[in-house]
Amino acid sequence: MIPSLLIANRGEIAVRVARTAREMGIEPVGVYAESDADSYHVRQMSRAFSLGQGPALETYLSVPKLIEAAKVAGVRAVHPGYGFLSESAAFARAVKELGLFWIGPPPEAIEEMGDKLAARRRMKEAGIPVVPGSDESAADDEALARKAAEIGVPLLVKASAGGGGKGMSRVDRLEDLPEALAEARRIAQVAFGSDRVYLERYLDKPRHIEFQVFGDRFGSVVHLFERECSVQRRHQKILEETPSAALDPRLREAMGRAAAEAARAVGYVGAGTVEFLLDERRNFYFLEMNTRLQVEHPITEETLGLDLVRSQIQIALGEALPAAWRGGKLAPQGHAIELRLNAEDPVSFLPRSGRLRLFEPPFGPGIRVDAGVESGSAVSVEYDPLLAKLIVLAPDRRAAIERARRALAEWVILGVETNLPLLQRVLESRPFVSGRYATDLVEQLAPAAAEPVPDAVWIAGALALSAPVAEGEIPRKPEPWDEASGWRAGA
Amino acid sequence: MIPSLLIANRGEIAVRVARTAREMGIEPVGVYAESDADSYHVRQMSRAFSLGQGPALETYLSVPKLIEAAKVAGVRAVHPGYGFLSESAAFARAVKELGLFWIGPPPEAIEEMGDKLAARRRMKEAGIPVVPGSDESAADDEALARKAAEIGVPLLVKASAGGGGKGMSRVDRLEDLPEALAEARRIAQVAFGSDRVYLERYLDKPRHIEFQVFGDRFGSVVHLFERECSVQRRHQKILEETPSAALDPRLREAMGRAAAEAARAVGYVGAGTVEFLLDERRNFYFLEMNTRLQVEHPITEETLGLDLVRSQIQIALGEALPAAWRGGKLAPQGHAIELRLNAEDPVSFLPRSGRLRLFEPPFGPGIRVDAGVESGSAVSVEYDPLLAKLIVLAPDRRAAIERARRALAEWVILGVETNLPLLQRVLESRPFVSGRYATDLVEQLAPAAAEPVPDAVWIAGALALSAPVAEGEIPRKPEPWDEASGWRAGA
Amino acid sequence: MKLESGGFTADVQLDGDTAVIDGRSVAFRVTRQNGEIVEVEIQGRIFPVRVVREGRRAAQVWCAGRGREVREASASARAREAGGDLLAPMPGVVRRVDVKAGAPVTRGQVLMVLEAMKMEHAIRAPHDGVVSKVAYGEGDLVEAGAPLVEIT
Amino acid sequence: MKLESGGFTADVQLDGDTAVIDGRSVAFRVTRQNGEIVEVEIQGRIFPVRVVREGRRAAQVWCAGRGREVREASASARAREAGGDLLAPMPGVVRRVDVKAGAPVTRGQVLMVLEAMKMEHAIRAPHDGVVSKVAYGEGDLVEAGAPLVEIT
Repeated sequence: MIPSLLIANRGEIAVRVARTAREMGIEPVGVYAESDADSYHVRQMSRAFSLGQGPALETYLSVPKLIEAAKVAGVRAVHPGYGFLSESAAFARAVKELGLFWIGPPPEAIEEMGDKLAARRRMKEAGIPVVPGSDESAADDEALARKAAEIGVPLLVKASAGGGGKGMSRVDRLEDLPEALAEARRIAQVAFGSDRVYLERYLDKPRHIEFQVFGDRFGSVVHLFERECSVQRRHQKILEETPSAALDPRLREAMGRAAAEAARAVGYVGAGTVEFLLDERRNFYFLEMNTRLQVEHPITEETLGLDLVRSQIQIALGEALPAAWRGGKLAPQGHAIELRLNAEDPVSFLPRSGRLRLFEPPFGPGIRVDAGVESGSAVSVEYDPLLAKLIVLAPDRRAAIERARRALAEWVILGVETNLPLLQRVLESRPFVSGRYATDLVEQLAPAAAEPVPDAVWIAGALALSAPVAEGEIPRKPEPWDEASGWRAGA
Repeated sequence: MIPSLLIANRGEIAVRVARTAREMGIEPVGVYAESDADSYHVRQMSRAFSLGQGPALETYLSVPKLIEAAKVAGVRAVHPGYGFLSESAAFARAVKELGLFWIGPPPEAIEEMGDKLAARRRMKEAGIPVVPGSDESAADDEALARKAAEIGVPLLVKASAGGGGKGMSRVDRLEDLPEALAEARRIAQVAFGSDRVYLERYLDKPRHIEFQVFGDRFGSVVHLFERECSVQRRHQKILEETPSAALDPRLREAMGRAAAEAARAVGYVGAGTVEFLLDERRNFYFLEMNTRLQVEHPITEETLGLDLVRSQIQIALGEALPAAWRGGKLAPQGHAIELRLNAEDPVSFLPRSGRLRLFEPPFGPGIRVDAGVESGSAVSVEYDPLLAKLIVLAPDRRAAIERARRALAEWVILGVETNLPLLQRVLESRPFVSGRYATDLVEQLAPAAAEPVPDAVWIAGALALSAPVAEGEIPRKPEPWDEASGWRAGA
Repeated sequence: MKLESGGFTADVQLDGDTAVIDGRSVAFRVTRQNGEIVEVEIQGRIFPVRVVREGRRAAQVWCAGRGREVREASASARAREAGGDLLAPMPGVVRRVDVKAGAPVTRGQVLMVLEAMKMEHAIRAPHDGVVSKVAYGEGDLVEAGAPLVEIT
Repeated sequence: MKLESGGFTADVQLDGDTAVIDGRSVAFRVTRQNGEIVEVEIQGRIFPVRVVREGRRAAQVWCAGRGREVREASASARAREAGGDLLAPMPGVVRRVDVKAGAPVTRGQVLMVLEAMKMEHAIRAPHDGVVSKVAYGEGDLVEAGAPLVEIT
């Protein structure tokens, strides 16, 4: 086993990887931008190295600085987490050239899948269905406009080098295409360093379903079942669950086989995710492959009883896939749901910042919390708004939903606004509870129900502060406020 | 479904039951002794009723007060948790006479198994092996002395009405028997209201292995696999794991069958646990049956993906056992370990009290914490020292041990001494890691290894308090204390 | 004292042990633990709460999965509140300004575009009216909550 | 200042930025966050810690899974420490007193029996000697840490 591992990331995923590293007896070594020096993830490491001042581009996205940190730290391996440089073939190569283990797929596979246009072509060649759209021949605006007329509206403009919904926009009228292309190219250039874009037919109310895949150096590739990711806001996932209510065993098998085939086609080694869209007639289409650990990997861990980060490290170090995986012996147990707690306005989805005055996550049966913050943490808008993930596991889907509701109700968060009320509304919504929902679920949500908490509670809480109890004095009894009539303030 | 449920208990188990109740849409209603009015469990309830002043005998053990609380609260069911009145047939009857659902087995089954002497006879009749010892015919000290000579030393004196090791003592010389009997009778009288005792051959280095069983009203009884409970201090469990490293599939099947048979023999309905001793030649003996939820039930929940409290409630309300359980389809997945965090001296095991200044449990993959306290909680010696349970689940035993070590290292507890260092030593010990250990593990533990933390760390932590930072000021940089030489204080 | 939070404003007075809110007496009990407020009981319903002070004139209150800031309403705060959508929804940079003082605007019209972390956000007119003030220009840094445009 | 904790006592002086402990300079850095001490670095090793004040002369320090109280050593505290096993290990009731002042005792001999929550605990002589004082009688309530018997 290796003695130490550089975790080239921040937030919850850096903490999560550090935990598994510690469990494996590997020293977790961290990095941080100076503005992040006080962050929770830094203290979860055995040691941590500064990447200096500056925005992400000059810190967590700086290959030279991370390589320098890896050298100085004397680590034997690098785990990139997700986001940042996790899908950078250049970073993967630099790590390998240093003689270190790269906890990720081969750079060639990253490149093949990272270029979405090339990946679409590759998948077509392998016989895997892709969403109808433009190919590499349509590069300039003019060619794309012609292609758009052919595909028809609504359609999507996507960044070829992108992923995770960044830089994606929907076009409902052909005359809006030029502006959409310009905008997408601008965002893609900033976010991914390339302004190549392509078009895809917009599927109406698709489900977004992905399969976890794993390959080893010996040519074995398996899938580890699906994750249902249709609950999205602005094309970004906020809740994932497994199994998906949309799949029956036959469809699951067909999609799983296609996912493993997709990974095999690019010589995949390590953990990856093949994303599909499933339309209302149950046709599935390859969407993209994420060549890294996924934010929502824990739900797969929960239903299969696995530690995917441990498996990533083992496979990167040269081990073969476990025999049970290859033998098709894996059987998911129970139902798992992940909820992403974002620092953002629950209605407008705009990022929120501030200092977490209290952050007390839920506990108890079936509850897992992967957090990147704690009470006292500062939250800035500089990075991804993800504060923590709640993962619940229960015997069946209904119990999992009930457990998730209970857990959200327990979660004490003060100081920074979060999307927790939105997550509560999703869990209460009829489409979600029925299992019959698609990517339009969040848009279709009914407005928030009447506030279940009387306004007087908020006032009472605040008022009581104005009559502070002397330090050390601990009243044992409730303090009656003597009138006993009901009241509800007008909104 | 019922609208509300009285939870006739305190501490972590009251909180744990309340969580499942909430998930099922059942209002959890609590009770508390006045000295417990500020306790964590009280605030986890929708409503809570005072049982007045006084020791446990006049509060949590008072059938009239609990029945009164159930009436006033207007609940439809009562869950007794474990300990206190959970194995009181009288309480079960009183609840049923009130027309409420009793979330537990029939009072007759409680009685049959509660009288350990009668239970031994019953099991013998059912063809289940019991540890050689005295039977109902040996009641007075004289008859027991004769029997003791027959059994031989070492032997154990046990309370017939007892359980959980209370009132149990080992006798190594026959001349010590009278004193041991007197002591056992005195403790049994106080703890269980009966001074009947019996003798059992003392098995040298047995393993303590129990099986979770479940019965329904329709006569079905199943077992839900084993829990290895051999890690004990003073005959009380401090760590449990499943599966047991001592069982092979054949022995597991034989013991599981015997466990289900034992429950069937007394017409068992609901959740129960059949405890066995396993000697070095792999003979197993019925020890006792606990007619309630066990402290260590979560490890079964983790490996089987179940919620046993939910199942208890469903079965008490008249549902049948799930078809998958009856069809033998259940297959445990992974390895689970529970560690009991007690407020007690880690060496002498004496109870500790005080106020928890900080209590920050671990998080992350494979971690479950069922706690009965939080930061700020007062811990008294009035009740059981159990503060919280850490339950870890991992793909295999080795990973589970590594995960448990990691989690214990994360756990911040200040203000009350706990057995956490003892749990750490168990996890590091060679016999435990090898899986080859018996109930003498804790006694045989090597003394604590040299403190891994230099004394200077403790001093530095404390010193830094003497130069407090002004409120609001947040230094971003480490503060160098300028000399840079190593130092380790003499012990 | 006038308190405000999210959707409501209320006149609150403490009269001995009675709280009079908007002229009506309110029955509630507050339970403390270690000096901290942990429960509010209203009409027999118990609400677990957590409260932290936010400066001298505000508190953050958590209850049932959500947090709210409750603050003493000052004239200026009320004025800002009325500005509604015209406060900066996030810290960021002004990318574009589409209107000038004196310009008539219609509901929904884009007045200004803010950018933060590669996300753009259009500031739109909440109602028809005339722009009375534009507080920032292109390239200006704005804090969350800063008033951007005034419409009368 | 003399500090003590568990197994050690140390003379500690703060001299500007340098801590001199038992006459030797000690290299450590302390990292604070929100005004709270979160890390101590000694010889390049980083130890995450948590510290809470315990009254004016003591602190509770957590590190690597265990907590310790570090306190200013006072003469009386040192004297009590020396008493070792003769302090009450838990709050409880004295059930039995087996010795009187002046009695010679041998190591391991039971001096007194305490009871708390149905558990009995024998107080035994830590070394041979003569009882110089018995501080409590049968039925007395004792606090944890109270000196019970003195042996010289």
